[in-house]
Parts: sequence; C-alpha cells; structure tokens
Amino acid sequence: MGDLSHLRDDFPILSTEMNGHPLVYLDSAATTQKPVQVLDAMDGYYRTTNANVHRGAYALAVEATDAYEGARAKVARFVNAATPAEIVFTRGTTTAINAIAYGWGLDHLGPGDRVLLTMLEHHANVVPWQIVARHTGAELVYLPLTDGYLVDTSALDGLLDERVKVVGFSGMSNVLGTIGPVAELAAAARSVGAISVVDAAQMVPHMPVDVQALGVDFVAFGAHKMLGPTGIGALWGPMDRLERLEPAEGGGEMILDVGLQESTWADIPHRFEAGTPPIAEAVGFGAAVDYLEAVGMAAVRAHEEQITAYALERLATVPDLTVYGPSDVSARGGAVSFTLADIHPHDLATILDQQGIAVRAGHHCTRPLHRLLDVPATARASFYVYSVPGEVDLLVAALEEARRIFGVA
Amino acid sequence: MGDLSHLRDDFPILSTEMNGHPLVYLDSAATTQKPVQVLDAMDGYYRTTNANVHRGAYALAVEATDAYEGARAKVARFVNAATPAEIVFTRGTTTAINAIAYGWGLDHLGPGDRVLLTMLEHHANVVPWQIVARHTGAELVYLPLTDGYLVDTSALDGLLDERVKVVGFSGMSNVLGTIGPVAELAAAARSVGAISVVDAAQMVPHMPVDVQALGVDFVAFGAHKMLGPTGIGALWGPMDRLERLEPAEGGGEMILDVGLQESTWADIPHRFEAGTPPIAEAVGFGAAVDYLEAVGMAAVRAHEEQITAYALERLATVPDLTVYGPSDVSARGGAVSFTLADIHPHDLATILDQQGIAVRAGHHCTRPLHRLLDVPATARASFYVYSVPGEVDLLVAALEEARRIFGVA
Amino acid sequence: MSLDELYREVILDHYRNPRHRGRLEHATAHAEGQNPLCGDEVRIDLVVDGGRVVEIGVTGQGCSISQASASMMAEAVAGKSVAEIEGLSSRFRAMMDLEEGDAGIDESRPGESLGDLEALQGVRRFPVRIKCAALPWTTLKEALEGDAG
Amino acid sequence: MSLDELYREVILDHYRNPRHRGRLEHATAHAEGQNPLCGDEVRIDLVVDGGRVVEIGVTGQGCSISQASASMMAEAVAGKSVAEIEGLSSRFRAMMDLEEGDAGIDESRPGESLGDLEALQGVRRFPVRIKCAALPWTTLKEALEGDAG
Ligand SMILES: Cc1ncc(COP(=O)(O)O)c(C=O)c1O
Ligand SMILES: Cc1ncc(COP(=O)(O)O)c(C=O)c1O
Repeated sequence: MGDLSHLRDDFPILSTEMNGHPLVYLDSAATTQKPVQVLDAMDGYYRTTNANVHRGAYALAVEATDAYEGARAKVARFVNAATPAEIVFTRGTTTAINAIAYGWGLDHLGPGDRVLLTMLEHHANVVPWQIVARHTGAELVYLPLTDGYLVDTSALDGLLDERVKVVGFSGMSNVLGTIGPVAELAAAARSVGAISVVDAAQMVPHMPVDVQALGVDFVAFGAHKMLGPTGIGALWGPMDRLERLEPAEGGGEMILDVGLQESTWADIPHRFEAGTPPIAEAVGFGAAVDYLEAVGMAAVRAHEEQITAYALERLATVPDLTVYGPSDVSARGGAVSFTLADIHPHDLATILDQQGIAVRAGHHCTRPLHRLLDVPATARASFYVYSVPGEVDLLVAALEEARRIFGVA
Repeated sequence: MGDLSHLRDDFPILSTEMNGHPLVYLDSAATTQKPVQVLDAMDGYYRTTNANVHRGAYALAVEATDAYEGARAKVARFVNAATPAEIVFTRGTTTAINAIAYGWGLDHLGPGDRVLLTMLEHHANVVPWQIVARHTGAELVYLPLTDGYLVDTSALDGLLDERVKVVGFSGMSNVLGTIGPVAELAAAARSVGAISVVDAAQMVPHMPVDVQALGVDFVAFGAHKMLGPTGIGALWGPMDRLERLEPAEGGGEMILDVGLQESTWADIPHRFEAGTPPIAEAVGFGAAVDYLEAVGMAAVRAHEEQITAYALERLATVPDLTVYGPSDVSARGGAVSFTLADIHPHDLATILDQQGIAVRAGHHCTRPLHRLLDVPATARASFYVYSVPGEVDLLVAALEEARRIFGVA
Repeated sequence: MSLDELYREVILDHYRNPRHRGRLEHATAHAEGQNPLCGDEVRIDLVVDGGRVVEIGVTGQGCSISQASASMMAEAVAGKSVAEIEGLSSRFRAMMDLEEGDAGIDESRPGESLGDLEALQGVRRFPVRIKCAALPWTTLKEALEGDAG
Repeated sequence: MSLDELYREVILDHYRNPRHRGRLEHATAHAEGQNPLCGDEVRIDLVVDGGRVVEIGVTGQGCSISQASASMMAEAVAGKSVAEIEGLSSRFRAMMDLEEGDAGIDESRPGESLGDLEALQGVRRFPVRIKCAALPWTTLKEALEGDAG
C-alpha cells in the first residue's frame, strides 16, 4: 500500500521548525495542515474573481457564483450526495449541528422528548442539544461504551423508545478513534421515527463516505480537518429531510420574499445560507476535496490504518503508557489518546513541544467521555495523509525522554 | 484632502479586465476587493503558523492563538472597544445579528412584545427578528422614512412604548446611503428599557466609529465589506450587555464544563465562539483594519464624501435618471441607488457589464424598502477607498449608452 | 458590441407594449414563476378549452428580456393546441440551447418559424439572462400541467 | 534542553507528595480557581484567625506545575500573617515576571527568600505554563478577599 510521503512537499509548514527542531505535526484531529493547491485556489480567487455571489448581474459576480456553486458540486460528489443542493455550506461542523438542533429541534421537540447521544460525543454534538432542550423541555440520554471502547449498542434495549426523537452520534471519535456503529444507530432511529444525525467531523476526512449509503438523515463535517480552510463546513441531508428543516439563521440571500411580519424561504440549499457565505473558503474546500480525490480516499484510509497500527505497536513498547481506544485498527481511525504514568498530559505536551512534536493535551472537547474514562485529561497524537512512520519514532523517543525527566522508574 | 488613487496598486483584481474592458468595480457595498497585505497575511498564516487555537500546549498552537487573539485586539482598537473581550468573532454581520436575536430574544421576548426596526433595514436585521418573533410571539414594528430618505424619528411618538424590547437599525443604509440617527434611537431604546442593536455592516467600513460613544448595546459588522476576507465578522457589546446574552451556538471551546444535561459557559468572548473559529479569516480581518488605520478612517470618509458628491453631481446630468437617497453627502455614505427611465435595472447592469462596469441590480436585500420606494429593483453603484472619479465618468458614459440602446428619447 | 443584438427593437417593443397583458378572471389554469436570482416575476392565466389555449393573460414585472419573452410567447401560443404549444416550447428551448441532448427540434415541421421569438436568440450570448427569457415558458408549462380541463 | 530546568526535582517532589493536601471542614474562607485553557483546577481552604492563616488545605488536579506550585505556596504561607502573605505573593509574581512595572519586590527585606518556590523560576521560559504556576496564588488571593474574619 501506498507510501504517501511525497505529499509532504505540498505542505509548506511541514518544512518549518518548532523550538529548533523540524516540526512533527501530530495534531491533525484538531486541524490539518493545508497544501499549496488549497492556498493558491483561495489566493487566486481573491486576486481574479472576488465578488459577492448570487444576484450579481455582471461577469465577475457570475464567475464568483460559479466558483462557489462549483465548490458545492465538488463537495457533493466527494460524499456522493444525490445533488449539489443537498450540500449546505455552514461555518463548520459545530454550526451544522446547531443548524439541525435549532432548525429541527425548536419545532419538533417538547417536554418528555429525548435526544439519544453516545458517551463519546464531542461537545459539538452535546451542547447544541442541551441548549435546545432547555428551550423545549426535552432531555438527553446517552449510550454507554463497551470495555473495548466501542459504542455499546446493546444498551439500546433500555434506552430506545418512542420518546426518542433524535439519535445523534459520532462517525469517528476524535479521542478514541472509534468508528461509530452508523448502520445500527441509523436503523434504531428509523425504528422509532427519530431523526439520525452523524457528527462526521473526523469521519469524512479519514475514510471513504457515501452519505446516501449511510441511511441517516443528516451528516455534519468541516473543511479545516480535511486540508481545507477554517471558516467553512457542510451539512448534508436528503432533499426530503432538508425540506422539513427550518432555516436557523435569517438574513439576505436565504429568502424568496420578505414581508414586514413574515418571510418566505428561497430554495434549498440557499434558505440555509443566510448572508454572504464563506465564498473564498468554499473555493478552498473544493480544492481540498479535489486534492483528496486525487490521492483517493481508499488510499487515505489505508495509509491511516497503517500508520495507526505502527503507532499502537510502538507505543506499546513504552512502559507505563496507557492507550484509550480500540486496538483493532479496522475499528478505528488515527486519533490515538494516551497517558503516561503519573505525568500530566500538559507536562507531556510541553516536553514533546520542546522536541518539535505537536500533540494535544486536555479533554479534547469530550468532558463526559473523560469523566467516564476517569482521567481529567489525555495526550493525543493524530495523523493525516502527510504523516510518516519516522514521526511516530520521534514521538516514542520523546516519550522515553519524558519518562527520564519525570524519573518514572 | 487625500487622493487615495495610489492605493489601487495594492489590489491585484483592479488591474484585470471584464468583458474586454478594464474592470470598473462599483459594487463595494456588496463586498470589497482585498489588498495584497490582507491576502499575504492569510497565506502566510497557513504557511507558517496554522494550528487550532486555545488549549494547544505546543508552540505552533500558541502562535496561532496569539495571531487569532491579536486580531481581536486590532479589531477592538479599530472601533474603540473597551477591551478585546468585547469583540466576539462571528461568521459575518448576519450571524452577529442572529446571535443577538436568538441569544437575547428567545429568553426575553414574549407575546405582545415589540421589536422596533426601520423601513430601510437590510434583511439581515429583519428576518432574524421574524424568526425569533415566531418562536416567542413578539411582533415587529417599523419606523417610516421622510421624503428626504432619512429615518423618520418623529414617528417614535406613536411607536415607542414599554412594549418595545428591541430597537434595531442600520448605521448606514446599503441602498440609500442614509446614515442612521444612532444617538436618537439609542436614547429612545434606553428610555423604554429596550436593547439597541446597530447593523453596522456599512457603517464601520466607511466612517470612523467609536462603539463606546454610540451609546448602544450591540453593534454588528463584517470583514468582507472592509477589505477583509469572507467568513468572518464581529459582534460588539459592552461587557455588562454581553453578560446578559446567552450563547446561541453550543459546542467546543465555548464551555467551562459540560455535564450530561447541562453545561456552564466559558468567559466572554469565548462563550459566543462555539467550535473552531475562522482563524485565518481573523488574521485577514486584523490585516484589513491595519490597512484602514494606515489610510486613516477620517481620510476614508473624506474620500467617500468627495467621490459620492462627484457621482451625485455627474448622475444629475443624465436625463431620466432618479437617485434614491439623501442629496446631502454629509448625511450619507457612498452607496448610490438609481433607476434610469423605464430601463429595468437588470438590463442596465447587463449594459454596464458589457463595458466592464460592475454595478448591482435588484432589491439589495431590502424588499420592504423597495416596496416603500415603489420600485421592484434599483441599480446601485458603490465606492470604496480604491474608487476614483474616472470610474464615475465611465459609469455616466455607459448610462448614456444605455439610453441610446433603449431608445430613451 | 453585441448589446444591440441583445436589445433588438422588437424586444423593446414587446417590453414597452406587452401583448395579452392582464389577469383573466375566468382562467381555467394559472401559474406564477419567479427567478429568485434576479427577482423577475411572471404570472400566466389560461383559458383552455378542448385542448386549445383559447385565451392567455400575462402579468408580472422584471427585465425587458423576461417581460418581452412573456409577451412574445403569449402572442405565439394564443389559439394554439396544447400539442402545438409543446412543439413551440421545444423549438424555443432548442434555440436557447436549453435542451439537453438533441431533443426538441421537430424536424417534421422545418417550415414553422418562431416568429418574433427568434429575436431572443441574442440572449444566448448572455448566459445569465437566458433564465429571464425562459421564465415565461417554464411558467406556462406549469400552468398547462395544472390545468384541470 | 531546559526541560530539566523546568521540571526540577523539588517540583516533581511537591507534585507527587503535595503538602497541606485536603479540604478543611472548618475553613473560614475558600476559593476555587480554574485555568480554562488547560483545565487545571485548584481549591484553597483557609482558616484565618487574627489576621493570620493558621491552616491551609489544597485540593485540585492538573499539571505538575500548577499542583507543585499550590503545594509550595501552601507550605510558604501556612502560619503567616495576611500582610506577610501579600509580600510573598508580590515577590512570587515579580519572580515570574507577572507584575507590571517594578511593583512587588520588597527591597526592605532582601534577605527573605522564597524557599522552594524559587524552583518555579524555570517556568518563566515557558510562557504558556506561567498561568499554571500562578493559578494557586490568584486563587489564594480570592480566598483571602472573601474571608469574613
Ligand atoms: C446594511 C447591511 N446589513 C447587513 C448585511 C449583511 O452582511 P453579511 O452578508 O456580510 O452577513 C449587509 C451586506 O450584505 C448590509 O449591507
Ligand atoms: C468529532 C468532532 N466533532 C465536532 C468537532 C467540531 O468541529 P469544528 O470545531 O470544526 O466545528 C470536532 C473538532 O473539533 C470533532 O473532532
């Protein structure tokens, strides 16, 4: 399987240094680096095509609109949406989930209704439901995890009933790496007439995804974790679901007509895109999916299984190190969270940082999961297309150094 | 007074062509062009500094956070906020107004309560209130305009009472150019205990603004209309007002702690910035305000008064042309909307487009205003720092050509 | 400059003096169309009798292209059978490059001209405006499909 | 590598064997502090009597710097008068470069050392971690300000 190390040349930041050492960037689950192809697409857009989209009656505005709508078509093709209109551009994964929580929840949730989530959700798939629950009187319930760090679907028995109106779950955990039981939870949602919402922030970047094949109602993901820019993400839903979603944000471009008391909405997807959209960001997002398609998502996934397997193998050689997450790489992605003896993850991160290695330390926006794991924080190394085994070796050597500094016997 | 024409060299797009003619970009009220200084700041950020902000324990993440928070400090200084924390980064003006409508309105509006707007509002300051009114039972009332295209504050007598909980108004109209009676409406809001919300999408880019001096509760504006990138804007409010605002969006980075049913919020401004923020866009926004500060906002305003005066003078020479908006340039900004005889604005825009001139045609996201003006659409020319009188001359010549083509006697 | 090619005299004439203008109180079918990008509006009222459009009324507002197109269309279809109108519509769409593939042109009636409608050919060179020209036709189609008779 | 300078033995000792650890049931004052960026938590319980901290209890969790700093601080302030503690705090802040201007160093008592606390000097070279070292002190200040006695 494919050595992707030649891709590194496309990423200018990977040849910089951090604290006097070549940068070893192991924080791609937080945000990925960007290839020149993406940067040049955005820069070029601003230098030659920039105008506001839609309603423009001059050539430049038409070109800008084509660039924006062309990016939508690219993202649609990338996840195999039935039509480009099924892709709503949002500010990111978080905004996409909020758009569902508000746009569907405010009208359809009420006292006694339940939102069923899992214990490994990112705050982005918890807090929006809490906010909407506060306004509607609904409550949240959670699926536990198995000892093997998988979502425990056997608990559906006790939790799934007609009160459940939403089933929300992560397609891939940003902490454990766990791939979500998408088909099973989608079926569970359907069986009680609930909508299913997939937080695919980590899933769409890291494995081939065919949204139509998932059998779910909504999928949220973002550009910046898949080589694209900050400031843009996407919400996918099949047409008949998007038709049942109210626009959360109001403003220009999303209306058909505005009266003094009421307005009517533009077609899908525009009714969900109030105001001037992130236009240059859409262009960058389109360039990012072009780049990933050229690599091939099967190759991306294979590379990630490989490097994750290597990382798990090498980390297992470090004494006193605990990895949180499935050990079977076919059940997981490339976010590897761990603790080392009694060294606090922030201390670990500082020690690695001094050696040019960027890992994240903390609760990674998953407080409920960390309470369940009974650790206040973990350190996390995470990989992407440009990650190479040599970086894993440097990580392991630096962890040994941490043991020495902390005098771990 | 300053000739700013040397600034044109900073804008690569201004030396491109449209339909075989040098581009004459007269659509800056829709979005402005970007100087290389802004483009280079963003590109450089991605090439050397890109990482997710906050919680990062490694040097790159610290630098990225400093870049992001540094941009906040720049924007704060630009509008004279009391502290950087008073600047909340949003996706744009539209999102900022929605954040107020939801974050304040859902909890504080109820049946019989009123939101007082003006007849010249952009849809961004109408539709969010309609949506929140639908959820709360509030209703919208509108201040009319005078014959001179100003907001008719004499109508406050009949409209202002204790039922009014929000007074929302544009700081500068994107159609008429009209500068809003900010002090008067802020005082009116205070007199009945209502909050005041300024849509400053056109105001902050075009004149010196000291938010503390306005006497209002919230100010919304965006980067892309002031030389900055798409995908970012700002909401300003004094600390004690922001403390009374609930976060509209939930997600990562905006929490202090997340429980299973409830969460607590991070400090201001972070509680209003759920998820990964538009980081590179903030860097670009910061570079844009640096650029404008170097020019000087007094100079920007003076230049705009000059070119607007020139445009009004020259347009007055075109027979059958009607300008909608105040004729006194001290009462207005540089958005000049007009109709020409019975030529539909879209036809006008097409004719100008063929001569390389970019103007907008339509209702400019102000349907209620256009119904009031009793025209379904207008054409609009709008200026910014890089606009020069020669462009006005080309516009006027092209309008004469339109008269010939349409055989207007 | 191809602008004179776009704004031919006959187009401006239909724009300024629209034919079959007005609502029909006794319409058997009607439809409203809007071009959300530019705001053009067209409403078509029809009296269909025995498979034939015996009366047509056009209202709406918008640019010269959309309104002239509506006026020309009304003139072209008034009195025609629904089948004839379908043929006209196909030929119009073909002229405007709106058909996908080679559908539409009815080779068996090469002689039948589009009359004034041919003046709209110039619009093809202005892709953003093609939707304006097409709006009346898509609205007419909707009205015919909604016709109970 | 200055890491050994940061993680001195005395720091690791206080991290692993924190002094004055625990809640005080009979506290006359307490405060909780959190570092929202990294999640470090410190809770300080105090028994203040006659302007003197007669007892101090520390709980919390976080990195070695924050927890060791809390332990060292507890050791340094236990039994001291509030005025003495203010002096200590100023000198600590000065050492960490936290004071704006030249406030804080009490020149009249040059001999008074910061003891173990001086081991935290290495943190200065790690600006992100300075907040960790400072957290116990800001929390102590809050507790003292909230003390009724
Ligand atoms: C007066 C006014 N308000 C609000 C907006 C909305 O700004 P944005 O589209 O950037 O959210 C605009 C620009 O379109 C405007 O001109
Ligand atoms: C699983 C998961 N969900 C949601 C998010 C939120 O994405 P964003 O911050 O881009 O909105 C993230 C990333 O932080 C994530 O890893």
